[in-house]
Amino acid sequence: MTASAPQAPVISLRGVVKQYGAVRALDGVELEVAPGATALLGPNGAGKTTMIKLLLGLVKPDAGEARLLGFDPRKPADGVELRRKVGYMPESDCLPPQMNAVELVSTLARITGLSESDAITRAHESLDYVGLEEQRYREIAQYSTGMKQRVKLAQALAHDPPLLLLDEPTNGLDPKGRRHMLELVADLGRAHGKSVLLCSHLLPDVERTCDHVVVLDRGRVAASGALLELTRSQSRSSRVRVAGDVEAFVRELASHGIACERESERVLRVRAPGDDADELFALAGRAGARLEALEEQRSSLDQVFLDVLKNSREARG
Amino acid sequence: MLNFLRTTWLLYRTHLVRTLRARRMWLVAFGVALAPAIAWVVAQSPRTIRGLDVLTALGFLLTINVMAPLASVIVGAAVLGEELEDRTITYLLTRPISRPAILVGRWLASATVLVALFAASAALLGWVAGGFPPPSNEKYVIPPGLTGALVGASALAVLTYSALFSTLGVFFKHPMIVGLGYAFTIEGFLANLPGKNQALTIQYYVRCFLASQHPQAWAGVEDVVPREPLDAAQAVRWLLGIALVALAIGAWALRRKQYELTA
Amino acid sequence: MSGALLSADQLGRWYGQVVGLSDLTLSLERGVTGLVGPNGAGKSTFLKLVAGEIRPSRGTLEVLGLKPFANAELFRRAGFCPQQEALYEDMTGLEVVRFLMRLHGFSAAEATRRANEALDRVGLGDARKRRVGGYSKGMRQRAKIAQAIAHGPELVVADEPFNGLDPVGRAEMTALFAQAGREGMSVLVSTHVLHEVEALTHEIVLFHRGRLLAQGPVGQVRQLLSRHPRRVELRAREPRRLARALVELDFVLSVRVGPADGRIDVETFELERFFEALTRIAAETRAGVTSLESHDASLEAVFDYLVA
Amino acid sequence: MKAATHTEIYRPFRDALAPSRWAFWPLYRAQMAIATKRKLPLFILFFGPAMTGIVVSFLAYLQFQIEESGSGGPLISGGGLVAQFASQLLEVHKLIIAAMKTVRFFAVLAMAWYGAGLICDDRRAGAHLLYFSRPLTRFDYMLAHFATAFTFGCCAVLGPGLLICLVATFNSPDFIFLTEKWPVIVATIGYSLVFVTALSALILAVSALSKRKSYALAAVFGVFMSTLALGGAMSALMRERQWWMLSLASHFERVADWWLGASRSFHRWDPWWSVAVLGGLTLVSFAIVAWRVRRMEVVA
Repeated sequence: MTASAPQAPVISLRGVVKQYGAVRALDGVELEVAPGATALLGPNGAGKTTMIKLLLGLVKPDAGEARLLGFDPRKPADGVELRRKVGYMPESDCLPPQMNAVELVSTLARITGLSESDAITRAHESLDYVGLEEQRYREIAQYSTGMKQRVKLAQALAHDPPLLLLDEPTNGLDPKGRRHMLELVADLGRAHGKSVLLCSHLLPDVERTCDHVVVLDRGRVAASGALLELTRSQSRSSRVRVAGDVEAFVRELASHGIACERESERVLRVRAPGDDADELFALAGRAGARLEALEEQRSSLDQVFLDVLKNSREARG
Repeated sequence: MLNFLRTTWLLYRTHLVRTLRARRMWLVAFGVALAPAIAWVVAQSPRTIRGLDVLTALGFLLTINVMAPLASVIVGAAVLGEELEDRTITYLLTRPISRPAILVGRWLASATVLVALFAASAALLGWVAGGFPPPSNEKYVIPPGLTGALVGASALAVLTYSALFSTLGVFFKHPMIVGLGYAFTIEGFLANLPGKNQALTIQYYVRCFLASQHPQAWAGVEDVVPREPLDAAQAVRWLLGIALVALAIGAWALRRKQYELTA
Repeated sequence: MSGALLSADQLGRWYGQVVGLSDLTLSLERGVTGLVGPNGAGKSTFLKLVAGEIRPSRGTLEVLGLKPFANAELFRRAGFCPQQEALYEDMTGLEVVRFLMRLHGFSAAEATRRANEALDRVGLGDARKRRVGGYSKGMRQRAKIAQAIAHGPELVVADEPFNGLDPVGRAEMTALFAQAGREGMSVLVSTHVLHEVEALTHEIVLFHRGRLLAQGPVGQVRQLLSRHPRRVELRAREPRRLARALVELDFVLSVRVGPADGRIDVETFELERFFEALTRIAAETRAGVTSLESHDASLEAVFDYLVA
Repeated sequence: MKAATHTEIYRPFRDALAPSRWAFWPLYRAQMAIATKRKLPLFILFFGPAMTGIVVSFLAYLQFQIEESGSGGPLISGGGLVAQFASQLLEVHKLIIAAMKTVRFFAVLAMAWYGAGLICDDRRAGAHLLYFSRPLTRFDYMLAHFATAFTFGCCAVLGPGLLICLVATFNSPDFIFLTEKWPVIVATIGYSLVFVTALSALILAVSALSKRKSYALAAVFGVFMSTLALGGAMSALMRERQWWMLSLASHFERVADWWLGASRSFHRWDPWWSVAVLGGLTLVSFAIVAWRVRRMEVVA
């Protein structure tokens, strides 16, 4: 499968509205998703699932235009065609309990258009890739949450789609499982040129895998852009954890006119001169203290997410 | 003991409200209203039809023979079965209440609704049947206590059936399927066999209760009057006995039962 | 009531051949404790045993000095928030909690008051009159937590209460449990997402393959793992120059310079002496150090060491 | 620390995806695989039809044995032959009708058991999310489930019917059963297919409407038993056989007797009434299934 044309948006939505009775799930969404790994964030009920269903052509928008890999999900013919090029990993439980993993993945692959033999080989390859070893022959009813998540990813990969829609892939996974899943997602995005739209509540996961971020709130795009830009903090300062003679170090900083705020007993927030911390090390040495941790003050995605939500709620009163 | 009564009352009240709100209740209500409705339709037809036949045919063939077990399975299996399948039983099992009360309280609520519905349906049927023109031949006049007997039989039937199917919920993962199997294949098969194995079915005792009071009235409808019918009092004792025993077994088992609700 | 919160002695529980808990000996003090461990390590089984929903197959368990299984006294003093999402779909949030409070023996008015108070506390105030069937996953979790704390228990057992919550919800629930801990309520929380536990408590219990692997404050558990060297990650504009100086230090085991982003990974057994030396070397070499981080203290690292 | 590297070689899929015209087929195969995994219900539910098929085939075989030994004379010309065995052929025809009647009850049981859970279990498990995010149209989805129910129906009805016809054909001298009575064979096959189609549609509609397989089963039982009781009570009351038209089972019986050419039949009303009722019911059922599947596709 050739990667989609470079830089043409994988997904574009213009003025998309979707109403369920009184609730406006999507309220005029303007969005362009470039190839690569993009995260779709938003509090519960922000419209993420509705948007995904809309992109898959399962739900018709009330207004506005939607394009996915150049297909218009509204047209039935396009709808069927685009679902061949998309791998969807649902957030909720969706695995038929009596089937085993190989049966499920190969059946879904065959439905997508693979021949019998291709479907079986692809099923086993995908299951190898997600690391589901010999349990793949047991009934899904006996699977743990971690194994279920892996089967869900495998079925999305079996037909090697250029675009992956992953809804909360790491939900319910233990740290090992989560790291493995995130590495797979990052590996797919970067090494295999797949475009990934990842919905997640676990922002550290997003930070590890995605380069672009879109924040959705109450059916509208509250913020979107490259991850690094969003998390670049306004003031360039460093957070330092100090050991040894902390007071002497603070006095030393003051004497050199370096502003410093005390976050806690041993953690300071300092505006370092120049763009590296050698000076701080020198001052600490002279004051008989030592630095145990130093990080550029970058607001974590959590912080960004909470701030974006706050302003978008204030903006809309 | 006080805790048992208090919990039973609480669960009774809550489950009563929930049962009335449940969608399946409308299905059961429709099924139960069928007999009186049909009787009313028949009343409109010009043909001369005896009220007695309307009461006995619809009363037995439709309400007692089919609707009673069917409604009891649908409502009875949901007493515990649904809570287990939805895995909300956890909230009750970790409360300082007497566990048998869970079964008894919820069954009482379902039984109340069922008995009310079936008694009303039987009474309504009796009233509509009474409205038919008096028959020429003295033999076909509706004996005064017949409607009462039908009301009693319907109530007893659903009471016993629902007790049995609720208890099935404690032991089986799919009480509805086991209940259907019993009600329609085993009972349907055994109840029509001659000899003693009729006594294994609830239908037998209900028929005894029904036919023992006015046997001649039921002559019109075949296989209502069993070969060696017990008298009404014995039948009632049997039916209530079966219900109590079933509930006791279920309640006792619930006390020590662990439900391994795998995540 | 003083004494240990709970104590287990060779506790075992299995479902047919599947082992939930194989052989657990543990005792916990009062306070907020985080229960961590990989999928299938036996956390849920252990919590169900503590909550008295199932019986041990082997060994003994005492919670608040009581035998937990089907023990009305324990249910009065403990609240349980199960892992599964099930709730009474057709009842409203208020109705569910009030009904469960009535089962605790509270009068109608008292039950309503407690239900409202608990629902407000978990942030379901405005959704109390809506049917639970219409609740989102996050709202369901809050409702489950509400029914576990509404009767003011001494101990709250929560099986992955943060699963499905968005960051806002997660932060609020963590604050709620921490506040409950400060009010003297003991909390036993199991979760997969480790950075949640770190925000909530330092006291952790680590399960693996149905057994207790480690217990105690995260930092101290890390100390015990002497066999694993401490790892420090540095970033500098001229990593090679800095690395050459660091390699000289005799307590430095290994130095690895990253291919592109100027990253240096150092392994050492004596972290304190390393930081002291680093402060001196950084000042002398002026290699443009921009970040310094020691991963090991995090729970995730400890988790990996133990579970690896 | 155990080194965990991810060098899984993810091999992209080289050849192109075939345009999936028969998307329903893999789903059908999967449903059948699930259904036939547990052997016990399979045995219990199909023991009845199998026994019916075998016993009646044996009876048909016996029919031709008795006469043959009796006559002893040389074979008379073709026409005479037929006359001589006319009574046997008629007897076998009656046997087939009896077999079809008994098998109907077992068919309802088997199809209800395997069919009732098809759509509602998919919705409960959320599996429809997976299917509808594939290039699978709603029609394919419905066709796959219909085919599953239809297959079990055929095994229960068509299986025994064909077996009897086969045994009768081979045991009748010079296959006169085939040459003379082929309309009966065609009728049996035709009737079986129509009967199974109507029943599959009804069961799928019930499955689409109910929340759980157990409720769907109760509903199927409910429909058959209550209409049967209704028809019985009304016909007894009004003392007219016409009222049996209220019973769904009677319509199936009427169509069977008429289609298979039974000499006398319990019900007297014009069979086309039954065909209309069953046809209507089948169409309504398909409409219900289509509507519910449409809603299922949208709602998570």
